[in-house]
Amino acid sequence: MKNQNVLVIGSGVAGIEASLTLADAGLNVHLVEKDSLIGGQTIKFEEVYPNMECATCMLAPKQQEVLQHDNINLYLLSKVKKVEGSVGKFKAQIDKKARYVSLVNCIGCGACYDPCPVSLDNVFEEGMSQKKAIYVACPGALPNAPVIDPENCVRLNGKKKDCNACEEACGFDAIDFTEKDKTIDLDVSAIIVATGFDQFDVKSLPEFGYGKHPNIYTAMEFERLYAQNGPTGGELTLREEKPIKSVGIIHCVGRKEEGYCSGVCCMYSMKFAHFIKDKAPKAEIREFHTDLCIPGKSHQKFYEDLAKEKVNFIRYKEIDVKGKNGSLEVNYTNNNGKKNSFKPDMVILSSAMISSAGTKDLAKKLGISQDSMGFFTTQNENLSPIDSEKEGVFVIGCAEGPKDISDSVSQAEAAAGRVLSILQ
Amino acid sequence: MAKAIRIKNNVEEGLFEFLKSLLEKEKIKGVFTLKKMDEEGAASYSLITSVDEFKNAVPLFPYMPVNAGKELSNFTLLGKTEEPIAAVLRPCELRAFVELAKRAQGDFENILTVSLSCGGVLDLNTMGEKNQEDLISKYWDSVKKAEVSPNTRETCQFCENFLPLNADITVATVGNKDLDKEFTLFFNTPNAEEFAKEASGSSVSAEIESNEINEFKKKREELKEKYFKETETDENGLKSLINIFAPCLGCHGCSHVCPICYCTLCEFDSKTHEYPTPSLSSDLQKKGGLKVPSGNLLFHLGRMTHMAVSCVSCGMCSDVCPVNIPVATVFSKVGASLQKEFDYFPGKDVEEPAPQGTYKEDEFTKIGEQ
Amino acid sequence: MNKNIGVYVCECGPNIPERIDIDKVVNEISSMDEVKTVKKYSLMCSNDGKKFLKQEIEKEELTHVVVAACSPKDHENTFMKVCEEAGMNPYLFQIVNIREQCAWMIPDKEEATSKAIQYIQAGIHRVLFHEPLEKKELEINVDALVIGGGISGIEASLSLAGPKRKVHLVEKTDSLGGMAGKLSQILPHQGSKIKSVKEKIEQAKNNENINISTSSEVKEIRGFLGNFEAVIKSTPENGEEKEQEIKTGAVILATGFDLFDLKENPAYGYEKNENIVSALEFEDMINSEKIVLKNGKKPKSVALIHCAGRKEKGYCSKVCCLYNLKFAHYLKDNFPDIDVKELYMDLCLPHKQDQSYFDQAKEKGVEFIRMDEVVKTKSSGDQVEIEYKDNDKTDKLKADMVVVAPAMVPSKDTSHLAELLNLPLDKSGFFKELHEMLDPVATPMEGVYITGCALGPKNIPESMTQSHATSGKILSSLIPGRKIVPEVKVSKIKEELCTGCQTCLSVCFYGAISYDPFKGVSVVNEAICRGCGNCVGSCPSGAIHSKHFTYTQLYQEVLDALR
Amino acid sequence: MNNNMPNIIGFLCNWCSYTGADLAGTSRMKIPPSLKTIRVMCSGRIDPLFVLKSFLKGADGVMMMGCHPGDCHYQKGNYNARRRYVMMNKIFETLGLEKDRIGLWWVSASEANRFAKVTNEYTEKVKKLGSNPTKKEIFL
Amino acid sequence: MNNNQKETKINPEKGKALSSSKGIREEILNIFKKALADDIFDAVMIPAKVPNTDAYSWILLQDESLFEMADPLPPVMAVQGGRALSSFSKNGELDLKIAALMRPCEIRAAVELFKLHQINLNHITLISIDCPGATPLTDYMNDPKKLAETYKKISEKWEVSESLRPACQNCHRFSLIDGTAADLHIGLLGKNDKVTLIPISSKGNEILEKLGYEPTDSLEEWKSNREKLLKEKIKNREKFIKEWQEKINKTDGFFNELNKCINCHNCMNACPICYCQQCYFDSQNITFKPETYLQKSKEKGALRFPLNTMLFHIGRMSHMVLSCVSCGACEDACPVSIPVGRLFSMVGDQTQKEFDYIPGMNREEPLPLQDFKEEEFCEVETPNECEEKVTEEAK
Repeated sequence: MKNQNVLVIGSGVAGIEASLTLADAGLNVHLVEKDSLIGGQTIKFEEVYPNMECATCMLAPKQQEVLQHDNINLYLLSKVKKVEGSVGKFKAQIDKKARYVSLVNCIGCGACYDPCPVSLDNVFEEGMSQKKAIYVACPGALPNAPVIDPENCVRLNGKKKDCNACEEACGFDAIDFTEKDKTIDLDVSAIIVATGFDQFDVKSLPEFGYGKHPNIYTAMEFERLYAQNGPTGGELTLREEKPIKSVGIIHCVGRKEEGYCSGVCCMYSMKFAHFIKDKAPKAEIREFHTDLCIPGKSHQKFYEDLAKEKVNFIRYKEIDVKGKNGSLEVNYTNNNGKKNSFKPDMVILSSAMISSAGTKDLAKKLGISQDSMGFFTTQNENLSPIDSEKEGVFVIGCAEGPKDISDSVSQAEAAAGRVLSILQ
Repeated sequence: MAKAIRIKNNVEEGLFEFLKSLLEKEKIKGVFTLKKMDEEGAASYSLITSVDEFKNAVPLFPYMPVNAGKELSNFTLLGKTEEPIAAVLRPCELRAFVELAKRAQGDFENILTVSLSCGGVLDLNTMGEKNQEDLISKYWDSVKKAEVSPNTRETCQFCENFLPLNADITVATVGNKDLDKEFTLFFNTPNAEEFAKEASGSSVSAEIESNEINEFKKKREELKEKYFKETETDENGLKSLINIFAPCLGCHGCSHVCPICYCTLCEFDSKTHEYPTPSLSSDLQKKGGLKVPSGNLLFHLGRMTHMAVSCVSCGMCSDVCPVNIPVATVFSKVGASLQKEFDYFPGKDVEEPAPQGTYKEDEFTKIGEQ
Repeated sequence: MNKNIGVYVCECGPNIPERIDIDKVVNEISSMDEVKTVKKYSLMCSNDGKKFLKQEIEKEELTHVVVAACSPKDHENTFMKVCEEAGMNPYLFQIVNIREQCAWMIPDKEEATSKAIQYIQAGIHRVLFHEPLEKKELEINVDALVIGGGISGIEASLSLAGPKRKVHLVEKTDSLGGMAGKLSQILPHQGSKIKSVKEKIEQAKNNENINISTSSEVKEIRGFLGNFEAVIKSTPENGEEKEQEIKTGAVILATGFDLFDLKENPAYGYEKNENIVSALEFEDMINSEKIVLKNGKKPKSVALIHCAGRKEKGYCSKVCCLYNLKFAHYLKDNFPDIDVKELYMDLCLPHKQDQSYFDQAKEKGVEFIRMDEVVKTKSSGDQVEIEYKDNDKTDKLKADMVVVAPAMVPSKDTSHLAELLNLPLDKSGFFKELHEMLDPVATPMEGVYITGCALGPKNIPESMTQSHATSGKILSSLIPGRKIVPEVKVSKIKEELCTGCQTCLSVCFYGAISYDPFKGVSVVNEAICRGCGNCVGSCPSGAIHSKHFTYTQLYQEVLDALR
Repeated sequence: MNNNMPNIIGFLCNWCSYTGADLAGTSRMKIPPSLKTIRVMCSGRIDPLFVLKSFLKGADGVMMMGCHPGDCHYQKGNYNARRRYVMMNKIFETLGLEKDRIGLWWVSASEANRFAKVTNEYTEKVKKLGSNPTKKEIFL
Repeated sequence: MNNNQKETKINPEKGKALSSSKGIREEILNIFKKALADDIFDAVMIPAKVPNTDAYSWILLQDESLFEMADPLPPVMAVQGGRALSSFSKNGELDLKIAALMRPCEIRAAVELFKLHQINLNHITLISIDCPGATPLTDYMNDPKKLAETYKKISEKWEVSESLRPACQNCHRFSLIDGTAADLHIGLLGKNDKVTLIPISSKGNEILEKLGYEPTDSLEEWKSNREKLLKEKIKNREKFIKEWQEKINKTDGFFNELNKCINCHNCMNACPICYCQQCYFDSQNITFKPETYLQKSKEKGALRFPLNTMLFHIGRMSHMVLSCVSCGACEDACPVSIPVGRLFSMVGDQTQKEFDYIPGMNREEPLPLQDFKEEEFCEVETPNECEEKVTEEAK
């Protein structure tokens, strides 16, 4: 009997799908997630194109399944420490940070937040809202239990050793300051890497003026801005509050620099337009794009419908954004060389997807390489883009390269398929 | 354009002879039509297969003892008839049969449908009564003059769909002054045209639509407004509705004769909706009193949700109501507004799915988002 | 049987008592004659809580249990398990949500309390009408039927076939390989180290667990996950026609795509001038290494036209840009002096390496021209003149040879198969996936999966991925020796009430209901039904009820809500 | 329970609306006690007769809630639900019954605040309508 | 006529006569008002006129103010009382004490339904009333005002008028005749403007007691008036039976009467005894392939639609005629004025005699078809044995 254990790294939509497919097959899945919740980037989206479905609605049932599945061992706040061996007999070591909150006892009533004296920017919300040192990333986060941030908890970082505000507030003695970080050893026969992506740092391109003006948003900021469970409860309230009369959405931010097209920005930019049309029907929306990369079979229709709704699509050669004394200005050259400018109330920068921060480190541990763009290298010996250079190690979702949810899920199921077919 | 044949004969006899010859020459094996039952003049639908029995056939007898659509459905419930027959139906009966066929309750195959531009039918309770003869002759006069006969059913008086939609053969009656001398048969379908040669008449070029017809239609539309107004409910619709249905005995005759109510057992006759005795004390406490048997409105409104959208306004329900409730008018009215809402015309096309069984993704998009 | 109902009110620590007067609740409820015992407990979902409940059921000989606690989403299953362990049928249990939808919603304690009481009474009256439901287990067949012998079909077959699992691979032409088989060099920018399609075909042929029938088509399919039956009709070139009936557990549709007929739009001038060739024809030229004009001369200039059919069909086929680049590379590598121009609308290069491949082409001197559409293509001398438009100014260019890249369109037999399996098609006529985002290879028909271009335009790696995805789906749901347990809370039809009007068939998205012409009634296949109850809402005769959500059960809740 | 608080029945689909309602609770939003929720698997399960009977039994308001179009967990159920609602609504309108006693709302699993918003707004609306006459009506 | 069922024939001696200055109707209502006030009953089932309409309906009445609309003797019998009673009392235990004021035929129907477990009489007090009959439903609906007037006269003069329903014209059980299974009877045939409460069962006595009435008044006058009326009615009935037997004995006589039937089943649905949710003889149950129908048609030359109407009527008859209480509800509900009530009543009369059974007379008496006597119908077996039996009994 071959070893029936599989290691899945990353619990985004790809990791979840892979884990469930394998677990349903009766395999023992070890799902490692660096964060305190599962769902990855997808759960940050209010709606996903092209059908404008509610992402949490789509994903919540699957997340629940993961939490309740007998064959899935979930390691939150965890990272892969080292990996040895080869297909069929990998030895993996996992570093698991303490949560200081017992998932068994906690029932997610949230009584512990208010008493906590510390208040911080909520990273999950792109810093657009505050959180406590004990917190859940957002309402509806799963597992529905808070986590204590040891750097900032005054009890744990020693600034106020006797603080036990949360402990007192908790009716289920779920708080455990004594919990220690752990290391876990696993024997697995295959490894699936689903570590997702990061967002291109628009600050590195001053010409887009991000940071200089409050009403210039990154795509991810905007996703949260319009999320029902986000910092504004889904209301389009700008950092510098003003009614939204016009919006400029700029595609391909970072395409040149990164040297590839991310393949999804066009669609999600149009999704933004679609959303703004709902919330501020009168707003003038201009989409500044280079090539429209909308390959899905239903995507072009999405574009045409928007165009009908008077969203203005402009093909630009050069573009920059100036944010000076309260007003925004987009200057651009269109593709037949004409210069032009536009003064919107809000600018959204649709920036490229880049390889996630941990890729380099993880690649080393797994003994596989990164390609020129920083994603994991996959080889195509048998025309399969999910096989890494190392047999038994598969790379799926945006860890392999930019792609949308659909392709990520396909790859997740594919990886499961490869593993199962090897083990069958 | 449909093939038209003018026959020099009284319309009743003419049609009779035509059908008889089809039967004699065995072009068809049977005729489904009205047949005199006794001397008093009671008639009933019959499937007539022998030429001899056919002598009592009265195809254009202006009564609708049952909705022929419902009966054709009973005839073809288990599948199509192998031998071809002809069936004489009024437009609303034809529409009813379409609705039923749509719901796998009947089969058009091998049925030659003969319908007419319809002047309506007389109230059922006058059938077999002394003044019947007189009523009938009055009736035919008004048909010739394209006038709305006051003795016809209320639904007939305001029916503006009196031209059959998909009949193989149409008999033109309304507005033909010489109806007792000559009349025109329209052969609308390829299937029908092969029977055309059996009609002893001269081929003419004619259209069933005419000014008389349009005038007739207008008159009826006016009456429709009038009758719909009569069942108008005031601000508190509930009270008026209760008053309209107050005399209801709960005999459910309306649903039994309704061609669209095809259920084996009406949900509202089933145990599910019987009154649960334990609720009695709490209901009495709330209201101080309770009509028994209760569930009157539930039945009528519930039945509406099931069939009103497909209501063909044949008027059977009103005719069988022992307590003169204008059932048909109320249901037609609701039906009309539902049919408008769903852009659905009952009885138009067997292929068109019934509104309950389908949807469009891009309809009613405002609903639910408020 | 007399009904012993036990009601247990969970305090959920401080959460519920904060807002609800538990003791009042307990008193009110215990005054109901229906219930045998009412107790409160600090935290039912805790291990002690579960133990407590189990003991209670045994001690009080309970036949029905109501737990007033949190949302069913949280612990319905938890407590159903407990009931089962205690020897009760788990479906004689009802959870009442007095936390999320009561305590946590209503600040006023009095209001919250009385609402909680109403909810619990409703729960009690509901559970009285619960029926014990039994899980069914079905034997399964684990084999797979793959329709379409293209690269997707082959890959799926290879990854599925195993000692315990047969694969039936059905191809309508007389040879495997499909479109990919016709291509010169499969993945342009990954150089030459590619296992060729031929190799995969060989693997498939040599795999004794894959039985291949070429020149064959599927004539009939019926059944459901784990239990399909199909009739395969073979009509070999020289050989007599034969039909075989096979049993299989799953079906994969890998029927690929056809190419947009360039004649549909005369602007491309296809077949008007013999030096205008389709991309596929150009692949042949490459394969035969003869890039020549009809007059036998070598072209000095070649124009590559992208996006032929994009406007017409209403979608971008995703791969054309790339293989046009492939052509450009090939030409520049082998005949550096040929002048190569590419006419495109948008460059669709969604994969990480695509862009660099494009940049390299540029370096090699390929000229790229943006356009909105091709207006006209006509011969001028022995050259071809292309007239094109770019935001409303038109322009012309001439070339010896023109290669037009047609869009991908659904393959001919798509609609036929869709009918056979009653699967939905999308607006473009490709198969429609169950869920575009979360279930990209599944269909409403559980056990029927789709891969590759049958779903829409794709490049080969993506098709391969999907093939593996389909096998993933199958390998995880059909496991040798295991049985499948279909949903229990499904719809049921009372035959004596069914009129056979088949309204329910038209509203069932999963094709779980079929019509039995012999009995003249509709029949629910419980193995397929997902228990949404849509058919129930549609039945005028009240002949259908959905188990565990029956009319009476829900109506009890209505009555109590109005009490 | 105080008398000016109307009695509203909500039929919530299991996957979106009921979850959304739960989330509203978890987020401690204020929801009027007027609403009694009843869980069904899909808005498509909501038989018009439930709505009708609730109305005739004296419910001051009936809320049908389901996933937004396109989000249905069972793919298309909510489209049928929508038609059934339109049907009821039209019948009520034509007969001059108070059609505002019945309503349909799409509420997704994440739309806790939408759930709060619509339930509160609807409660207010129903308060204005006053008590449902069927409550006191004898001849039903 | 009333020579059978001796044991059910009861003959009360005394009652309580109440003079009614405000009119008989008022007086009757007062009795119930009092009974409600004294919590003798929790609710009363009584006919009522729906406000702002001419329609009559049954209401269960608890709130005294509703007595305004109540009318103990409405001009029509809208829904048969037995049916109304069963509608709320058959699904579960009653937790209320209920009095039901009904016409004698309705009482009898209720008792039959009780035997068929369609009514639970535990908490129900049956109160019958001298019945002047009712006017035909359709006539009334066509001209309510006029018919109401006519009926007022009829009910005052107790005349057997042509404008009454046929069933009522020849009804010979309009009062306490052959006994009744009611608990209490309200006699109106006594001295004018007198309402006489006549206790029958122990329950009846109890109620009278609780009301504080002593049954001391003689019933002689009431009885003699009743006998007068009875004679007249019986004459009508015998005439009617004879005439209809002749009609039916003609070939196709029965069929001719029914050939207008349109299968609406109103008769069945109005009939108190037909309690089935779905009638077995509903034509839907017996469907054949079209060929079969064509075949049938060819045999006779024509086949009538709707199908199976005869089967339906005869079948229905076989099911309920032994319990037919001749209330005429079926005929009232028939849209094509088939004398279905008279037909069934006539047949009922004959068959019930056969079984020596009078429906609704005695709660304890089993339904004929649920029980048999060894010696009965021996003549249909072997005549000789039978004779022996008879002679033995004679000895």
